[in-house]
Formats: sequence, C-alpha cells, structure tokens
Amino acid sequence: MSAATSRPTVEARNLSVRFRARGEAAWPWSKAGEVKAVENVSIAVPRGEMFGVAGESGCGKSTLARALLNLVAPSAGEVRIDGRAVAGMPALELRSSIQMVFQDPYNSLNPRRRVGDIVAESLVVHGRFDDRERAHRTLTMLEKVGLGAQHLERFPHEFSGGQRQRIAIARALILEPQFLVLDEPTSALDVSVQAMVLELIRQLRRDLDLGCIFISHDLNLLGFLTDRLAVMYLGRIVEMGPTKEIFAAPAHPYTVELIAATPSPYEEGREPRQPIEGEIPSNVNPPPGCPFHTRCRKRIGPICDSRLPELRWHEGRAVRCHLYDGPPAESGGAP
Amino acid sequence: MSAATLPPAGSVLGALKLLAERPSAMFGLAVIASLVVVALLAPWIAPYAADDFTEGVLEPPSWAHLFGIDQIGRDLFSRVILGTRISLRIGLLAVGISLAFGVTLGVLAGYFGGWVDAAIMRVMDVVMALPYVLLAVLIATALGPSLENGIIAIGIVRIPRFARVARAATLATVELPYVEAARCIGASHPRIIAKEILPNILGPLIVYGTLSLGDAILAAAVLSFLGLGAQPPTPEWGALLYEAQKYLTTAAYLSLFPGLFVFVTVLSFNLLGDGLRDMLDPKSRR
Amino acid sequence: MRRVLRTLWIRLFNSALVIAVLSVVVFGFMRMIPGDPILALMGTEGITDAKLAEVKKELGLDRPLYVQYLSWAWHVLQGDFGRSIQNNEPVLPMLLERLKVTAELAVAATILGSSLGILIGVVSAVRRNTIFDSASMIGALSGVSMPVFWLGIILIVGFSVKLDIFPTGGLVSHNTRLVAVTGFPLLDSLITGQRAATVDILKHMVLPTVTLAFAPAALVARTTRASVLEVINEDYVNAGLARGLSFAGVVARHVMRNALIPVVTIIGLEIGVYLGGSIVTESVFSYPGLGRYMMQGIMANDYPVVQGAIILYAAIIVVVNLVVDLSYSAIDPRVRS
Amino acid sequence: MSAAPVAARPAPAAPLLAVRGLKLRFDTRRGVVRALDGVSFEVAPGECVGLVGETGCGKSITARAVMGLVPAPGRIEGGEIRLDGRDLMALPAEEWRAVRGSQVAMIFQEPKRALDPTATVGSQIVEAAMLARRIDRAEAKRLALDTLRQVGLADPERIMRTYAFELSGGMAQRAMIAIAVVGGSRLIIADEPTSSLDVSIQAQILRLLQDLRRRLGSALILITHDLGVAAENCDRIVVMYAGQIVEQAPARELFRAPAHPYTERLLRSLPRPGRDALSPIPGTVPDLIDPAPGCRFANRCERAGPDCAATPAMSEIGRRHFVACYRPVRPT
Amino acid sequence: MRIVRLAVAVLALGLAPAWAMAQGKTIVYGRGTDSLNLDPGLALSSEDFKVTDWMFEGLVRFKGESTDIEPALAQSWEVTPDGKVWTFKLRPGVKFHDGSPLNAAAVKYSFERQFKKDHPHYSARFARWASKFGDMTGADAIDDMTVRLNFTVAQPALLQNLAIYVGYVVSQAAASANPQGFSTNPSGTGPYKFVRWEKNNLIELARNDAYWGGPAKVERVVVRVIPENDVRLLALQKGEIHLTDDLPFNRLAEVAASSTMAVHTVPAYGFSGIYFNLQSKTVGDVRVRQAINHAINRGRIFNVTFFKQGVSADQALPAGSMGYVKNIPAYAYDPDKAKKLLNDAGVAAGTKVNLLAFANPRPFFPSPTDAVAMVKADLARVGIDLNVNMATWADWIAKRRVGEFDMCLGGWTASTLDPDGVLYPLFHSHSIGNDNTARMADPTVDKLLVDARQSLDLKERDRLYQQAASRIADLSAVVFLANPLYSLGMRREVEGAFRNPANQVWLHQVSLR
Repeated sequence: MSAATSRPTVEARNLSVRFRARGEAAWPWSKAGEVKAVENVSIAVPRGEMFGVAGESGCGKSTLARALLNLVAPSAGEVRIDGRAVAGMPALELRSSIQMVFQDPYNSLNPRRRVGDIVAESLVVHGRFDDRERAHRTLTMLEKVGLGAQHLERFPHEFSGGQRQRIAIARALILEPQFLVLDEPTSALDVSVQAMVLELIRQLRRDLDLGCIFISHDLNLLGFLTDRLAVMYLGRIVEMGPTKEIFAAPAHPYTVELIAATPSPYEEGREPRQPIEGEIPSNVNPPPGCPFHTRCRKRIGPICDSRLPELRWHEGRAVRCHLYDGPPAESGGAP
Repeated sequence: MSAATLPPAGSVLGALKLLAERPSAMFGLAVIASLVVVALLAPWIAPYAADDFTEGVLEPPSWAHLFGIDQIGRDLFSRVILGTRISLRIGLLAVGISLAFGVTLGVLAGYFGGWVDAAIMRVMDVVMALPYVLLAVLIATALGPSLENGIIAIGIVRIPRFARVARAATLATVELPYVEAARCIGASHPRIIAKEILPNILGPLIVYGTLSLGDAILAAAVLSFLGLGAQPPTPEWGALLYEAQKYLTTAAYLSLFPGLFVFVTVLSFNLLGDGLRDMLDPKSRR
Repeated sequence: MRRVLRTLWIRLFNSALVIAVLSVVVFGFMRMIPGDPILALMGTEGITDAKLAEVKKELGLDRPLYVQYLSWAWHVLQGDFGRSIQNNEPVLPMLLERLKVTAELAVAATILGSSLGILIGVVSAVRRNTIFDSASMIGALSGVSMPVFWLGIILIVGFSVKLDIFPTGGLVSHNTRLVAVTGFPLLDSLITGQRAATVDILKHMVLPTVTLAFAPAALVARTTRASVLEVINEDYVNAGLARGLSFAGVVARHVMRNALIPVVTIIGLEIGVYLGGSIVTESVFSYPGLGRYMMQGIMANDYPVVQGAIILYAAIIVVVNLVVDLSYSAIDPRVRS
Repeated sequence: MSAAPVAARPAPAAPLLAVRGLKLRFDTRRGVVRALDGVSFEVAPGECVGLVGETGCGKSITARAVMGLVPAPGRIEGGEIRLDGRDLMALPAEEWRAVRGSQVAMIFQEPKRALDPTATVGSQIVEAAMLARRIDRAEAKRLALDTLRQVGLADPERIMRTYAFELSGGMAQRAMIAIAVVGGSRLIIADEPTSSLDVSIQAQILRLLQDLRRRLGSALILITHDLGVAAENCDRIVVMYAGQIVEQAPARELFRAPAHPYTERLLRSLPRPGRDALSPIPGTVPDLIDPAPGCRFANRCERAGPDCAATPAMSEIGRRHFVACYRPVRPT
Repeated sequence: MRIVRLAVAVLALGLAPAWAMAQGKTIVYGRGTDSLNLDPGLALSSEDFKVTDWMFEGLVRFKGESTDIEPALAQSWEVTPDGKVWTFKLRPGVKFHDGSPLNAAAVKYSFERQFKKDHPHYSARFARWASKFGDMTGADAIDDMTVRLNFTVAQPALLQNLAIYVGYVVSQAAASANPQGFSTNPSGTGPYKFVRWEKNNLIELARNDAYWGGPAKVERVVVRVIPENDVRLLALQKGEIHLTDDLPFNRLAEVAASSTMAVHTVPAYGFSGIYFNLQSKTVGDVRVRQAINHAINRGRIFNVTFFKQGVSADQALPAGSMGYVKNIPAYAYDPDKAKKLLNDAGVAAGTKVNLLAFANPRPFFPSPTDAVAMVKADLARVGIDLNVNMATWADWIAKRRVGEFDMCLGGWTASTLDPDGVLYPLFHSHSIGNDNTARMADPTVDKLLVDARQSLDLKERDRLYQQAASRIADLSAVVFLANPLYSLGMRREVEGAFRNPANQVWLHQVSLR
C-alpha cells in the first residue's frame, strides 16, 4: 500500500439518514414524526488517515458511523468505498473492507461466548481458512492487541473494560479491513485505561495503514488523536478541516463554544467564559435556518433564523455559517 | 457491575454454586431431582402395578399400603408413584410445546419487528383474549378428552406468554451492541438469532419455563377435574385427585397424597424458578 | 390528550380485529367439539333421524357452516347473540345476567386479592429476609400451588359446616328476594337500601371470594415484593433519603407508586384468571355465574351460548386491558403524554 | 491506616466537615471488600473541594458515608465524620436524618433518575423545603419557586408542575440542584453532577454550582473523574486511589506539581491537542478484597521500592500540599 | 346524575315490598343441575321432569311408590278392544294456576301442539312426543269434559305414558298467550304453582291452595342448584336443604345411618351395563361376547362401584316387573371358561377391543371410571386389551347411536314403566341407529317384541317378554351389571316425600316436622 495519489477512500456523499420517531403509533396512513439524524453530510477519508467526528448528543455522529457501514440505510445520498457504492455491495465484501468498534465494551461482546470464538467469528462468517489457520490468526490478532493464548477460553466478563475494548478491536481487525470506524471507543473507560487503548489504536493505524473515523464528544481527545476533524451539530457538519488548524483558530461559533466549554487542567490562565446558553434543539423539529442560531452569540440577523447556510470552504476549512457567506476578504477576521 | 455479574455461559457447576446460596431454590431442585428419579424408577419403586387389585377397598394408610387403598382396591402409593412419570411428562411436554412455539414466534417478532411483529402479536392477542383455563377447556373439548389433548391444550394456551417473554428479551438483546457487532462482521439473520440472541434470552425463558412447569401440572389437574385431562384409570395426579374428590369428606387420604405430591411439585418448581430468576437478575444480587 | 385518544382508537380497532378473528376461531372450535348439540339435548330416548333433521332445520343448523357463521356474526353485530340451543332462551340477556353475578365476585376478589397481595408484598420487601418475608413468600407459593377445588371444599367444611359462619354456597338465601335494578345483586341491594339483603349477599360472597382471591393474592404479593425491591435501589430513593425523608417516608411517598406499575399489569392479567378460575369456584360454591354457564354450554355443544360467552369474555378482557392502560397513565405520568 | 491520626490540618480555620480515618467495608460473598481505608480530609466553610479518582477508588462511597447513606452491605468500621464539630456517626439515626437536607445535601450523577418519575418536580422540592426548614406548604412553595428561579429555570411555575421525563438533562439537573439547596445546607456534595451531560450543558451546570456556592456561602464537594472539571472548578483537590487518599493539594499546585506518582502518571495519560504520545499507567487496580499491605499503588509504580510495603503516611510537602508517598515526585 | 339517582330511588321504593321475607314453611330441595325448561312438553332432562312433576299433572298418575296407575285429571276411561281408541272423562272443577278451567280443549291443545305440524304452537322442540305417542292421530273433544285419543296401533302402555311429563296437561290460556315464554312462566294444575326462577340458582314454587286433591302441607318449595355432590350433601347435613336426589352411591349408607338424615330408595326401571356391538368384527361372534361376560367379575364391580345399592343384574328389567325371568341363565365369573371360549373363537391374546365410555357419573352409573378400570383389568387377564374411549356425554350419545365401538358403557332407565319402553327401543332391529345400541337384529327377538306390544293381554305379554329376555341373555348382547335404584336424601324432619320407579319425586304430601 504505497501512498499513491489516489488512495482507497471511504466517502459519504450528501448522506442523509432519517428515522421514524420512536413511540409513534403506527397507523399505516398517518404521518409519523421523523428524526433527522444526519442531513446532507459529505466526508471523504482516505486510507491511512485518522479522521475525527466531534459533536454533542443528537448531532448524528453515531448514525453517520452506522451509515458508513450500511448498518442503517441512508434516506438520501450514498456511501462509497474505494469508489464503489456500498448499497449494492455484497454484505461480506463490504464487511471485509470496513469494520467498527463500539462505544460500550461491556455490551459489545456476547457474554455467552468465549473470547477466542468472538474474535474468530468474523472468519467463520466469512468462511475464510480452515480451523487451524483460524485459530492461528485469532491468536496472532489477540497478541497484536496485547492479549494472549491464556485469554482464548475466557468469557468477556472476566476482563476489564480496557481489555474488552482490545478484544473488540481484535474482532474488527481480524478481517484485515482498510477502514475502521470507532464510535466513542473510550468514553466508558477511565483515563488511565483510555490512554492505553488510544495508544493501541494509534499504533495499529500505523502498522496496518488503516483509515480511521474516530467519533467522540471529547475535543481534547480528538485534538490529540486526529489528523482532520468534522464538527457536527443537529445532523449537519458545521465545520471541517485539519485538526491543528481548527484548534488553533476555530471558525464556526459552535466550534468556538465547544472548545471553550471543554475543561482542561492545563489552561490555568484561561479566563472562564460565560457558558453557551440554552439547550440543544430536538432533531425531530430542528429550528429553521441555521440550526445553531438559537444559541449563537454571533448571530448576525434574520438571515440566521431563516436561511440554512451552506458549507463553504474558508481558509482550508469547510464552515457552515452565514458569517463566512461572502468572499473571504469581507468576512475578514474570524472570531 | 451489570452484565459482568451474569454467570458464565456453559458453566453448570458455576450456576449450581450460585444456586446453592439460595436454600429454598436448592430445596426445590432437590425435590425435583428426587421426583425425576422416582419417575424414572417408578415401576421398580411401586410395589403394585397401576391396576392391581387388592382385596379391600377404601382402606386408610397402613404399613402394607403406605397411602392406603383406593375406592376400587388399588394401592394408592403405587399409583401416585407411577403417576409421577405421567405428571412430570405432562409438565415437560406442555411447557415444551409452549416453549418451542412461543420462543420461535417471540424471537421472530422481536427480531424482525415491523409487520412480522404486528402479525404475530395480534395472533397472540387472540389467544390471550380468553382466560386461559377457559381456552384450555375449549381446546381440550374440541380435540376430545385425553391426556395427549390435554397436554396440547395446556401447551397452546401458554404460547403467547412465552412469546411475550421471548419477544421482550429479544427486543432488549437486539438493541445490544454485540448484535450490531455481529451484523457488522456480516453474520446472517439465522446466525445472529442462533449465536447471539438465543443464548442470551435463555435465562428468562428458563425461569419462566420452570415456573410454568408447576402451572402446567396444576392446569392438568384442573382439566382432569373437569373430566378433560388424563382419563381414568391413568394414574395422573390430577386424575387421582379428581377420582378422590368423591371421597374427600369420607376418605381424605385419597386426596391428600396425590394433592401433596401436586403441591410439593408445583412449590418446588416455583422455588427453583424464583431462585433461578434471582440468580440471573444481577439487580437482585447484592 | 389527543394522543391518548388516538391510542385509544387504535387499541379499540385492534381489539375489534382480535375479537373478530377470535369469533371465527371459536366458531370453528365449537364445530370441532365431538357430539351433536341436538342429540346431546334430546338425549337417548327415541329421537329418530327425521326428528333430528327437523329440529336442526328449525334451528338453522342444517345450513352450510359459513352461512351459519355469517348469519350469527351479522346478528351479533346488531346485538343479537341468538338463542340457546338447550332451551331457546335469548343468549345475551342470560350472559349479562350471569356476568353481573360473576363480576361482583371478580371485583370483590380483585379488591381482596390485590390489597392483601400488595400489603404483604410491600412488607416482605421492606423486611427482606426476615421471618415474615420467608413465611409470607412460602405462603404465597402455597397459594399458587393449591388446587382451587380443594381450598373451596376445605373452606366449606371449616367455615360453613363446622363453624356455621357462612352458608355452603349460592348467591343469596332463598328467602331473600332480589330486586333487579341494575342486575348486579350486591349493588341493587345497596341502591334499594335493603340492609338485610346486603348482609346476606355479602355472607354468601365471603368464601368464594377468598377462594378466588387466594392464588392471585399470592401472585400479586410476589410481584409487589420484586417490584418494590427493584424500585428501592433507584437513585430517587437515595435522593429522597438524602433530602431527609425517613425510610418509611420514602417508601410511602416515592417507592409505592413506582412499584405499582408492574403490579397493575399483574392485577389486570389476574382479572382474566378470576373469570377463568370462576368455573371451578362457581361450581364449588353453587354460584350462578358466567363460568358455569359457559361450561354447561361447552358440555352441551350449545354453540350460541359458548360463542356469545367467549365474545363477552374477550370484550371484558379488552376493556380490562384498556383500564389497566388508563391506570398506568394515572400512576405514571410518562404514559400520559 | 496508621496515617489516619497523623492526618494534618490542611486548613487552619475550623473545618465545616472533617472526615478522619474513615474505614468502610463491604461483606460480599467473595470476601470483605475494604472499600475505604483510613480516609481523612477536611472541608472548610465555603470551600470547593474536588474528590477525584478513577472508577472504584471510593470517592462516591465517601460521599455516601458522609450522608449516612452507605448502601447495604456496606458498613463503616471506624473513623469519624464531624460536621461543625459534631460527630455524625455518634448521633441517633433520627438526628442524622435531620442533618440530611438541612445541613448536608447531595446532587446525583443522573438527574433524571434521581427525580421520582411519578412525582412532580414541585412536590419534591416542596417536600425537601418542608423537611429541612420545618415550614408549612405555602411557604415551602414560595421558597421553591424562588429557588427554581435562582438555579436559572425560567417559568418556575411551570417547572413545578413538570415531571422528570419532561425535562432535558440540564434542566433536570438544575431542578435537582434546587432541591439540594432549598434546605439551606452549608455543605453540598455533588457526585459526578455533569458526567451524563453534554459538554455545553456541563459548563452551564458547573457555572451554576459555582455561582450558587458563592451566593449561598456553602461549601461544595465536587466528585468527578474528570481532572479538567476539577481543575477548573475546585479550590482544592483530593486524589483517591483504591480506597485511599494519595494526595491533596490546591488545584493549581496539584496540576503544576503533582507529587504522588499516581497523580503524575494520571496527568500524563490525559490526551490533549498538541501532545505527542500518552503515557499509560501499566497494570491494573489491585483487588480490594484483602489487599496487600502498604502503598496500594506500589504494584504499578515505577518508583516503588521495598519501603513501599508499609503504608505511607500523609505528609505535607508544600503549602497545603499533602502526599502519601515515600518517594514523591519532586517538581523539576 | 341527580335524575338517575332520583329514578333509582323511586324505583326502589316501588319495589321495596318485594324484599319482604316469605313466611310459612318452606321445603328446600337441592339438586346438581338447573332445569332447562319448565314446559312439560319441552322437558328433556330428569331435572326438567322434576319441577314439572310438581306443577303439572297428566290424566292419570302412578299410585304411590308402585307402578300401578290411578286417576288424576281424568276420573275414568275406556278403551276399544283393538286398543286404538281411548276415551277419558275429565275431573270436574279443576282449575289451572292461572284460573282457567280444565276442559277437553285444554287436553286437546296440550297434546296436539306437540305433534301436529300445522298446529300454530307446534315446534320441532317438542321432541319426546314421537317416542311416547308416535302413533297418535289426534285428540277429539267429545264434550267439554270428555276427550278421545285416537291411535293407529294398539297402545298397551298408554296409561304409563300419560302419567309422565309428555302427557301433562297445560293451561291453554297461558300457553297460547305466550307460547315462547310458557317455559319460563308455566301454568298447570299441580299442587304447587310457579313463583320465580333465578336461572342456575333457584326455582321457587308456592302451594296451590285450590288443588283438587287438597292443598299441600308446606307453603313453598324452593329448588336450589348445588352442583358439587359433596357440597350438596354438606348442605343437607347442615340443614340448608331438606331434600336432595341422586346422592353419591358411596354416601348412601352413611346418610342412612345419620341421626339427622335419611334415605329413601326405589328401584329404577332399567339396568346399567355394557353393550356389545353385535355388528362389530371382534365381538360379533357370540362366543367372544360370552367369554367377555364370563371374564368380567360383575359381582365385584357391583359391590365396589355400585356400593351394593340396587340389585346385581342379569337382565334388563328389574325383579317383579312384567317380563322378568326368574331363572335366567347367568354368566358366572369364570376366567378359565372365558379363555377357553376365546380360544375356540380364535381370538388371539392381545386383541384390541374398543370401549366407548363416559367419565361423569350418571344417575344409573355412579362410578363409570372405576367400573371401566375394573373391566379393563379383568379383560387384561384373559388376554383382551381394552382400549377405552372416554367421551364427553354429547360425544357418547352421538357415537353410541352410530355404533362406533365394540363395547359401550351405558344403561337404560325408562320413565314408561312397561317392558315395551325398555326392550323395544333397545333390542328391536327398527331401533338400530337410534337406541338399539347393541345393534341387535335378531328375527326371533323382533317378532317377540312386536307381538308383545300388539297384545293387551297382560299374561301373554309377560310370557313374550320373558322369552325375549332369555334370548337376549343367550346372545350375550349386554354385560349386565346392576338394576340401579333412585335415591332421595332427606332431613329426618321431612315426612311424606318419596320417589317412584318412574323417577318422579313425590312432594304432594310432604311436610316438615
């Protein structure tokens, strides 16, 4: 896998995912409320890149992850892997090119199966290799994530959260996928354990030349880990660009607020800011216009309430904000 | 704390150890185990055959006839012992029927959801819309009074309850990430149901099945009472009770012993079921 | 509120569907029951085939099955449940009359069984692992494991024959004249202010009520106990204690209501059991209720009676389920919206 | 263990809360879990103390012990809990109950679960006010409305009538805070009050807590696993590990110059923008059933030596900076 | 809301007097099942007969506990020598409970509504008429007090039939005013008149003060339904009821021995036994039937399951009745002989024989399940595997009719106290597919039965019926078990109540001490 000009890429093109709102009575003819989980999202992650998706609850980041694996069907738009639409792809082929690690290490492993079986299951499902080769590869994979032969016959409950997440990573990587989606893989873990898992992920990405989409609400983490970052709010990407640049000079007002609200023990000098007001609106009835206008300190006028800003490229970054509507020169100093 | 406390799969010994901390459940298990032994060895334990006639009739318990002699001269002890096999079989078969159909339907409904769920559960509603004793009576009458048909009737009326338990458990399990993880690696629906869902919903089903076993034996007794279950001279416990009922006020021992066996059996299944439920429910384990 | 109404409509629609399907199933089942209703009725003496055919024709039983079903269903929709094959009396009024008798018993048993069950359950949960807990739970299990007819006869021998406190059975003493206002005997006696009659009816109700309530009370107690134990570990219980409530105060103010939700479900289900269990209880206590009427109908292959009774049972269970759902919203505000 | 009596007085002023040598055990089927082993700390009036540590280190149990609400089968074995000099553990149950809500109040991690789902917010806050202040319902209601307004809930009349499920997480936590402060407690214990909330809401709630603390003059114990939250909000931080306090210091001092190897390694595990690599702590937390004597961190500590087999005493290494370690990390 | 309450209050006031306690002496009669109909024409079950017996009467009635006939609504009668035309003189001055007088028109109405298909009040539901009066062509009112009944064939048993429910005379006024409702509001001439009927609970009757035979000694009769035998007996023991019928056979001795209770018994006119299906493959061979008859220990079954109540039987009719054979050849319990017979017939060991049975006790069969169990065990000993089909009662009736069995548990108790009422329906080939359960088509028997029913000569009839009975015994068509009895349990303070062989409970003279 040389760093060719066109590396294999996973991309979402104008992807939207909508669900029927839960708990609605199902008259066949009645119009049920719709959750607009993901709205018109486009991203492209080449192999080898660590791409971050940031956002608070309800922003659609987990749905985006599931849509990338075709675990939920998009309502509009499409996902392509290496140029091929996943919608028509045979399930096993898709699964062997992109895999996922889930948030909750306590529930993402079947408590009734042994670790060896859990990890080997992928190979069994895909009908790869004979028993001996499977066993060999399972052990090799476990060793790669820092576990060993003595763990093969154990059940998940005998492991700590960090170890379980390693098992989950092993299960995902044994199929040798090109891409790995990680949905908040460390949010249930303690700091010290998180550090171990993060280091493991970094190392595996390097070793296996993986394209990673890392989803998290923790900006400190994403700032540390990722190459590029997309910030989502109410199903839409509001800002996207190289991580370093975003942290150095966040453009979208929401990004600004989010970074400011993220506590850090090292910013002693930081003047405590007045926290952003209000609550996150519902994604069943999102506000008209810019989704963030209800809480935005930089609101520039009625246009924010009525017109949805487009995602525009601005100084190497894509930003969805009316502040940056005009030519770059006019909008001048970013906040 | 939550899932972590579930006993490991496959470890029967571990489960027994956990159960051993609940004396009442262990009592239940012990009684059931001895009943099973009695059922298996019944023809060797029972001093007489089910329809051996002695000279006397309606004689109270004595050393020669531990439970007395019944209204037409049969040794009641032998009949109760021989009945163990029949009554346990009723419970197992009836619950087996409920379990097999109920779990299949419930898992399908819970796993696929949507119209499959709606269709299956509406049908279950139809069965549930009647008090189940009534329904069992109706089915047993329609099929004709016999032991087999009684078992089928009792089995059928409990299908919806098992379906509901299985569906609820499936719904809870389907939401869990490991099921999504299985989809993620490309496992097919049958494989997911077999490998990920079924093993994890067995807990509540085993509990419910255990509790139902007692109920099924009791329901068989009610059917027999109404003349719809096992037919005399089959020494089913319910049928024994039914026959003895005529002598309840004159020869109470005829009712007492079969009744005691029914009671202790149902009690034991309930104690065991409760114990299993406690054991499997992490919240009650403190 | 609109949502509640909408849910209600959907529930009613589904229920109607369920009852419609049930009616077909039961119609089929009844025809599967071996034996001929006319023969069963006319018995053994000199009934010729010609006579049989004549009676069948008069009752419309000679028509094809689907015609019989459609005609019956059409009449039921108009509120006419047909006439009993056994004695030609209109089915619906008879069913309702007996239902009212059964209903009073079922309501009394529900009240007794539920209140006793909840009380024992709560105390058991709060005094977990005490003698009281073990004793009442073993007692509860005994209740679930005891054949109803046993309990009934034991109660009669003890309380009626030996102690002579209650009558052996029946609805009222024969020298009490019931006045039908609503058709509910106890209610009528209260409405008309006949205290002697009220007392008489109550005396007759005690033993069957206890018999009927025994097993459900046990079940309610077990459910309540489990439910309270579950709730008692919720954060809001700790929060209540943290703001200075006593343990008893927390149980009374915050545990009970939340613990009641699964209990209400069980009580709702139990009403079905009361109705079904009433077959045996009504027989033991000579109670002229619905269960016995239907049982006689089944034994005599009296199609209109059994079909009507089953529609009625299903309708009651549907209504009970609705009431249970409504009481959820009374107990749990989350359901209301 | 032997450290308890030595526990120095970090604050010269008479402390509002003084926990000394607190030992707490759980008798489980597997054995005796020594959940707290000689925990000693103090909280001065009006002070905000952060109690930090990883899962299972005993921070929440400490809070519960102070409230007198140790969950079964937990049992306090020794030590004392003094509030305003009064030993709470010596009090009859009824008197300790009276302390709750009026002198010590608590805020929970998941506000929606800490509110009774079947009771209105109003009824619960009125209940708290009546219990703590022994006032009648009308007055309690006035006070409740006032308090709801103070915690930043607009339209308190409406909030009074709502149920927990009708509120967002942030609003529910505000309501929970109102219930905690309505009794006028001088000590508020917040157990991970923002862990279940979004970052932007977390900031609001933390800001609210700080505002209230200043306005009402009450002390706050902020229990959190998030070092950033502790750093930004607390005057002083107490670090716990495996049932013991390993270090306590003023917030800035702690992060500038962590002295205990555990604290130091923990800080180096934190991801943040610009960091090259993380440095995870090897090994795992020891089993609290019959733990080996001595420093409980020793098995993971690269600095550990033979002397660590004895339990280190708490020693003051800087101004109000205490550490329980024989080989503390010296600031370089 | 308020209006409703007001209405209820007004209604209550209007009805309040109905609460008043009834005064005077009341007989409470307990039984297991409620009546279905109170119209004697519609009466089908013994429970129906019971209550109608107290409210209605026929032209004649049985005399006391005997099978003799005495005048009732008719004072005298004559019959033409061919036995086809019967003329009855009615008792003058008799009034129905509704006040209308007894006359020939009422008798004509009572009969013709039951069989004349063009009668305005005819219903197919008048089902029993055909079997009792199938040959009647019409009833003529000669004058107001004289009625003539015309038949196509001789009627030797007419008077017996007139003494039971089908022949009861109803008030034409009441019945024609509301033909549908007559069954729930009946009016007859009997000693008690209808007051109320709470279905499945009780029926209340009051004394008919205008009764031609003099008013009854008690004011009221209340008939209560107590389904469970045990409970009913407990109620009797406690004194809640004064009388009850069909006591469990196992309790008869105990009740009779009690200081507070007594039992009155009377032999029933019929038998209990097991029919063979003469057309069946297995038991179609007379040797097999005889073998089975020898193999079954009938004496023990009688002792154990009939509790020695009644008579251990070898023939259909009870001792003392017309057609009873004193020295009929009986099948002694002899398994060896049975085995030999089976061997002769070439029946292999383990041959399956199907038995159609029922589980619920019947008045003529107290413990069917026990009897079946004993028969099964007995037959197993001679190598026959009895396959028991325990049918519901409705199913039993249907299967019995079409002969779906090799052997069939059953019996016959007739309300017509004449051999013709037993032997003709049970053994004449015309009755195959109806009550001839044994499916017997024997020319000898057929001829004897037809000759006997045509004759009015009692001696001749007796001889013919005896021959028929012997022939039936030789053919081993039935395993006879018992001539059962009817019982009436009562409190010792009850006097004057009894039951007759026609299964009528006689309460005309009942009184309470």
